[in-house]
Amino acid sequence: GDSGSGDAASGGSGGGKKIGVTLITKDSTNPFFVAMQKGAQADAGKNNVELTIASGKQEGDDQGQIDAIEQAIARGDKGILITPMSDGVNAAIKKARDAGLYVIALDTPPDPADTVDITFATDNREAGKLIGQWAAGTLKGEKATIALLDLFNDKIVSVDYNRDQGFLEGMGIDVADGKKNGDEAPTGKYSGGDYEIVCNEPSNGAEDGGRTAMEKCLAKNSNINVVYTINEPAAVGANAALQAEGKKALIVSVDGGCAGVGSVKSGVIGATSQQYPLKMATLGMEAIAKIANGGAKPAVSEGLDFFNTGVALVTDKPVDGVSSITADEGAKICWGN
Amino acid sequence: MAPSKLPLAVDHIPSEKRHVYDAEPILSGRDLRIQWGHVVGLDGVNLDLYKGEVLAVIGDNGAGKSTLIKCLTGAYQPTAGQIYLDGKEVDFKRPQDAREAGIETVYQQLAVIPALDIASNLYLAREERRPGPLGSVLRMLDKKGMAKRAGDSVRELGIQTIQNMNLAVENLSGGQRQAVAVARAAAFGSKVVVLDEPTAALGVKESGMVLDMIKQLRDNGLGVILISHNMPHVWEAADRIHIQRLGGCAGVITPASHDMGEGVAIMTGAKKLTQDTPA
Amino acid sequence: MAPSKLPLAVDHIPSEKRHVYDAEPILSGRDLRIQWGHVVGLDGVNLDLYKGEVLAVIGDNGAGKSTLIKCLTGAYQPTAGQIYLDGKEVDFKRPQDAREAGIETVYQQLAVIPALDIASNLYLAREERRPGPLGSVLRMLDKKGMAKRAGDSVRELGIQTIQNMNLAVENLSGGQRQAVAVARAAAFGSKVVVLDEPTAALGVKESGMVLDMIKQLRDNGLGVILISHNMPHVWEAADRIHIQRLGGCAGVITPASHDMGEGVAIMTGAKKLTQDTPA
Amino acid sequence: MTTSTSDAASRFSGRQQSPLQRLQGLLHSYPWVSPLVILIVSFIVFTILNPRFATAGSMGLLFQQTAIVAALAIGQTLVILTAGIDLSVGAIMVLSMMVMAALAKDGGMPGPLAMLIGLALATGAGLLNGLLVTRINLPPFIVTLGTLSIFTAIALLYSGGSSIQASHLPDFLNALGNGFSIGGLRLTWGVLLVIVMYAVVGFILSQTAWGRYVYAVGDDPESARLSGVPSKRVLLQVYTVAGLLYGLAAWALIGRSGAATPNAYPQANLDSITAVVIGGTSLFGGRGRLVGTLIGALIVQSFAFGLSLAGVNQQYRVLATGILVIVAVGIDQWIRKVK
Amino acid sequence: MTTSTSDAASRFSGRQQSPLQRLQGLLHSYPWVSPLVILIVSFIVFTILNPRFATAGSMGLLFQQTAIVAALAIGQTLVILTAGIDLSVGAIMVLSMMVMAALAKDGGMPGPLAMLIGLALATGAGLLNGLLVTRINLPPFIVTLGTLSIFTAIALLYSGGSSIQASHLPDFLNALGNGFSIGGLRLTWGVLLVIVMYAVVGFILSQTAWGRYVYAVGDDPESARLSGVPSKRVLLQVYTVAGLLYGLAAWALIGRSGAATPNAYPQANLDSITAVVIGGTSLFGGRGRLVGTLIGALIVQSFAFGLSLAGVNQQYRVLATGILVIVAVGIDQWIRKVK
Ligand SMILES: Nc1ncnc2c1ncn2[C@@H]1O[C@H](COP(=O)(O)OP(=O)(O)OP(=O)(O)O)[C@@H](O)[C@H]1O
Ligand SMILES: Nc1ncnc2c1ncn2[C@@H]1O[C@H](COP(=O)(O)OP(=O)(O)OP(=O)(O)O)[C@@H](O)[C@H]1O
Ligand SMILES: [Mg+2]
Ligand SMILES: [Mg+2]
Repeated sequence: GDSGSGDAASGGSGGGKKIGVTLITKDSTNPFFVAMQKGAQADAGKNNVELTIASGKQEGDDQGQIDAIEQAIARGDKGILITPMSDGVNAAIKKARDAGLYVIALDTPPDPADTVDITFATDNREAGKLIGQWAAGTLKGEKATIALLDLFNDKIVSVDYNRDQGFLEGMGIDVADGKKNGDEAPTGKYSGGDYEIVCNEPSNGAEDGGRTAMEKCLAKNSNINVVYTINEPAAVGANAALQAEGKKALIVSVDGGCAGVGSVKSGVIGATSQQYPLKMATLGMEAIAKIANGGAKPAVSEGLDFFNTGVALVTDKPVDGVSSITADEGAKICWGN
Repeated sequence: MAPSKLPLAVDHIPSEKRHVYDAEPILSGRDLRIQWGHVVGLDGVNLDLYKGEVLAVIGDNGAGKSTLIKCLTGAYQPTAGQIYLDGKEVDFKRPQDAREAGIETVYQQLAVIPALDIASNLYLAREERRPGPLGSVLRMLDKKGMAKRAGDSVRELGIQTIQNMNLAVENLSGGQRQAVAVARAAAFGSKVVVLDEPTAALGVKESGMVLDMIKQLRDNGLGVILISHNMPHVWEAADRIHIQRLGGCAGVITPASHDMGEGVAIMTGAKKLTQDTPA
Repeated sequence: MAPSKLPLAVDHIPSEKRHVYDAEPILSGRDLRIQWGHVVGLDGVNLDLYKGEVLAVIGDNGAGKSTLIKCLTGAYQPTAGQIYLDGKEVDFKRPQDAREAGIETVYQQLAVIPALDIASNLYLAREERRPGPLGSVLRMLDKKGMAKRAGDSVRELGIQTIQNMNLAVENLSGGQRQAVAVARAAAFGSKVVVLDEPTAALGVKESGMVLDMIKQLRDNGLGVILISHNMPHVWEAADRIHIQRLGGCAGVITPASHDMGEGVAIMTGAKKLTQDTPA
Repeated sequence: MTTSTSDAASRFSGRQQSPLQRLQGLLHSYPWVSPLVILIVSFIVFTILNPRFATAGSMGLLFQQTAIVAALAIGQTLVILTAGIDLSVGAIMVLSMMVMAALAKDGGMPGPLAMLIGLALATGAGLLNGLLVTRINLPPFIVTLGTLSIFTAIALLYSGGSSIQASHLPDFLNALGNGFSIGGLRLTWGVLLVIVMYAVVGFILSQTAWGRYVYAVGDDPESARLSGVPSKRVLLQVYTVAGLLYGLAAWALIGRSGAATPNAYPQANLDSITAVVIGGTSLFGGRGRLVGTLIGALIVQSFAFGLSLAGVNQQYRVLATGILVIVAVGIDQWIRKVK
Repeated sequence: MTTSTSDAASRFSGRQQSPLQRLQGLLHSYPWVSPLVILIVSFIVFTILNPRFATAGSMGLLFQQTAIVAALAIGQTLVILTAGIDLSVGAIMVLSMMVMAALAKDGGMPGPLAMLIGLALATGAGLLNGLLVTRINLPPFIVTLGTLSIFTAIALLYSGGSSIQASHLPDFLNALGNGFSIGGLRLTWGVLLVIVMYAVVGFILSQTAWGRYVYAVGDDPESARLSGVPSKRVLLQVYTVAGLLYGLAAWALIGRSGAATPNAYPQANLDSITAVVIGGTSLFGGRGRLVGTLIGALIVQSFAFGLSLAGVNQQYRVLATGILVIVAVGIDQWIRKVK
């Protein structure tokens, strides 16, 4: 389509012609996405990008993302960075690519992966596996009484089951349907010994939800010694519930936000899988800027259908056979700072 | 199934009216009772209404007049008692049932829809459709026709001051609103018309026209129940007068058998009507 | 600032009442106009009310009586015109302002709160607190005292049938509800009491008691405006009669100067009152 | 008597009307004119901010983006006119969509049949709401809050949480996403369907007896009952028709998204209610016009679209939308009151 | 006259009352008895499903989990009693919480002062709602929908999206999360605060003139105005007081979450409205009791807690909650109607 006409309106100060890029996250309240937005904003100037930030109104808001994609096309942007909500937005992404925009998925690989030009993501499954392995190693054969603090119970979203099921796989538990939380056998064997799953509770990924969820689990079984949490705010809430009962348990989580790493250091969280939203945004933006100026496209990581921005297990109590970094190291690079 | 007739309770009915009372009552209530928690609304009331008569119901405030006619017209479900229409027992679950059976009522609270205009209110639940396929297939309302006829009906009751017939009835004056409700009952009543204080908010001239309308309905062979606190109106229009007192019936009189003063005395309990009190 | 007095328009005031009209009017309206879109409510109306008199306002349905008193009491904001209380111009933005200035009104639609009980309605916005620190510090209502006095007030108007004083007023009969509104105005009016058809729903006895109450208020030196369609009541209670017609004033008469028939004739436009029409 | 009539008429109606008075009269008879003014003003402002807003292409997109919420808001308007509220709009639409798609997936069932079954299901869901409201006399808020959970759970359990892509669906189910262009203005069949829905329901509301009953039941239920309006039947029909309309929205949504997803449109409730309220319909029932709802939906979506084209970032956009909603309805109030 | 009075009295009141009639009278005077019955029944059922439900420990947790929504629901009850609705409850709470925490972070400001400023901010936010409702005559739905966006955006922009952990906060801000045990029943100061809030607001609503005004304005605004009730002032005060109450809830939430997070409690609006409605307060205003709201909040939370203890799976739990809400309110209706 026509590209020049819209730029007149955006009151272009500065030297070279700016290229328009839209970053579309799932929502604007999850700290993970807020960090991603901040990082992108900081990088926009460097790459001579005119950045517009958009998002769904909440998790599950496919329509909000579809609208944002269409608006990016209408605005005459050159590229889109998106954490796709679900495959409900695939059609809109296709429309954008047909209109000549370069589309990069961040954080969540779309299904199928070739929906977008390339994905910069962490493998959430892998992130889950790492903390699962760490938990199994730390228990040293002790019976695992597990609480699973998931994200939602009224929505099914891919982060939710990838992290939860990844964690269980890491522990060596048979997950039955790998895209379904809560369908595994309530008791059985993990790689080190017996396990019992006490609960799957939704936490909404926030402190208050995490606390309420953990309280319910403890009311069911006060011997819980392993707590999986969808993210670190939920972990903080779970810890508050444990403390109030005077209990201790291994808490594992995913995200690796700076506050989360702090919780690892203070011992609240045993281990967390660190992801790098800033890095995703930075790489994505650089790629689009490069392509817009005639450069080459980035390539996917070997063996994967996306560019892996990496996961690192952050813990101060390393376990044999699971490579990890310390909390201090994690704090330096938290979320890609 | 038909109930035994109540004694007419008065023998002051003029001979030219006697034939009215030879027929079966069109609407009867037997032993009607209603109660809300502690509060007794009706305490076993009997009533017979005949075709071609105006039966007035008078009584103190709170005597149960409105409650009585609400029970008769399906607005309330009495706790006990039977209602007979044309000699057959009926069970009105809603006002709509009574309306469909030919009983049209003006309730004391008027029951008009504030946001709708005069014509819409007058024809509510009686809408007329356009002629031709627009009406039969598309079910389009004959708005113009209804508006015209509604205007005529209201003006026939002496209401001249409505400047804009499209006004929502909430913007009408109290009397204008009452006229809409009365006009509706007059237009659609086929067997029985019940009027609960239909002239309370009306002016002198308008009240007179409503009284004329009531007589007209009676002369057309309908049964009319008229509740009113205006004794001159009652004595002018009524054939018989049912006196309601403290939730029960204190007796039935005629304008010829008792004068207004006596009627009021019975109504307020200053005097007792011992002879001829219906069972 | 005080407006010039309107000509009294009648010289039929009995001499023992003359002194009432020597004083300044307590409440005056000058050239009051109100309009809603096309619809004209008031068309430049003047009115003077004196202390110690009952000024009746009569007129056909839709003549603008209620509109007039709503403008005088802050319920409507007239489009033009002035209002004077005790000779000083006032601007009532809300009914509350008029109430605080000593004008108590019974509106035609009664303005009671359906879900509240009788006492709460009677004392609404006039609540009484408990004696002692419970009232002054904790601001606790004197519920018992108010309930007792409210019951007395309503019974004083002849209403005997209320079985449960804690009933929400939405469950009262039409007349009982009206009595609550009238009792409220009677209890709290300090300068002027305005009554818009206060006896419309009341029985014979109860109406009589309200008329007595009106005379009592007048004798206590208040100004009373009485709107009514009941001509005998008007001719019994009023000192002067303001005739409202088609949004304007058709003249002011007294019960002595004109009889009921003439009054009604002027009201309906069958006759014109040419002499003494106020400016 | 006749003299006094003509007297009254002449006395009252012989006045001149100023243009402003005429405008007021117009606003009184057509209360949706005032939101329309707001819509036009915001169009102008957004075009100044970014001229691309006024292009045919953008307008086509705006219509497509508005279509789904506008469709849901029809049913919501019906329910709100009866003084109810429907929190299950989104849940019914999603359930119906998932059933349509699952039945037709990879040729399991012909598209039209799957669509009809999904439509019937949505209608049944609406009927269930209606039965609970009318038979058990539950407040609509509670009923639809409950069925919101119920239908959401069923949709999730039924679909197993996974979405179905357009490529697995018959053309018939995807058809509403296709369309045609008139001079650059691309409209989809879905948009057209929604326009037809507005026309039909608007006609029914304003031209038939049933429409009157809807207003009467909402404005004063007790008076409507006493007037002989079959209140319960009307209420039941309103919820049922609303369900049917949500089912149609579900069909349109498959075409628009190019997929059937069980988590779609979580904010459908709030968005549809917002369109109704901004369109001037009272939440207390009995007052409002359907066309206002359409304008309301367009206003909200054009804010989102316009702010996005103006390059306002998400968080500031949330802020700006909040302010704009208040300002828009404030201006609306002001226009109505101008003397 | 006196004779007729006593006559009337004796005629009407000399009846025997059956126990059922007495029960009905009781339910009429204390309409919250019926939701209380529901609450007790659900307690019994959940205890049968899992005896751990009835332990002191579980009860303590239930109260703690209910506290925040119960606190918000007080303000929501006030607003709904005036026939309004407040969609900005959660947003005001979160904004106030973030401001309290940010001001006090790492000793930047003494805890009590930070708390008071946060409280003042919440009160001001409520005042803003009230001003928009009373001065510009906007529908409360629109006003609070707008301020929902505005406050949410400000909270996010102000906090930069990141949460502040309890360890960075002074003890005073965290204090409401601490508590005491009475024989295994652990209560926090936050729970106590909420109980006190109920007592105070309940007293004001039922025992003072202002409480009467709240009911009057909600039940029939025009009659209230004509009766001389200072309607606008009362409305303004209601929204302002509601803001203050949300501020107190913010303080309690810091203690409960062990952190101040900008995305806390996204479902605060719906949850608080649900508690109010289940508690028997009419969305049309003027009818309801505050104690009903507390019971309503407890009912909802005990469903969530009880189903979890009963081991019901996630999505089935959503389904069950929907059904339970409908059944609970259905039984409530039925209890009230029993003759
Ligand atoms: N729903 C109700 N609940 C409790 N009491 C009620 C209810 N409805 C009516 N009542 C009581 O029943 C009695 C009779 O009321 P009703 O309206 O029948 O009186 P009425 O004779 O029509 O009086 P009026 O002449 O004032 O209209 C009144 O005392 C009233 O308080
Ligand atoms: N808000 C309004 N909008 C339009 N017209 C109105 C409004 N309020 C009143 N009117 C009109 O003004 C006229 C005067 O009404 P008003 O209520 O003052 O009459 P009234 O003299 O009190 O009559 P009644 O004896 O029937 O009570 C009526 O024709 C009415 O339709
Ligand atoms: Mg009555
Ligand atoms: Mg009047």
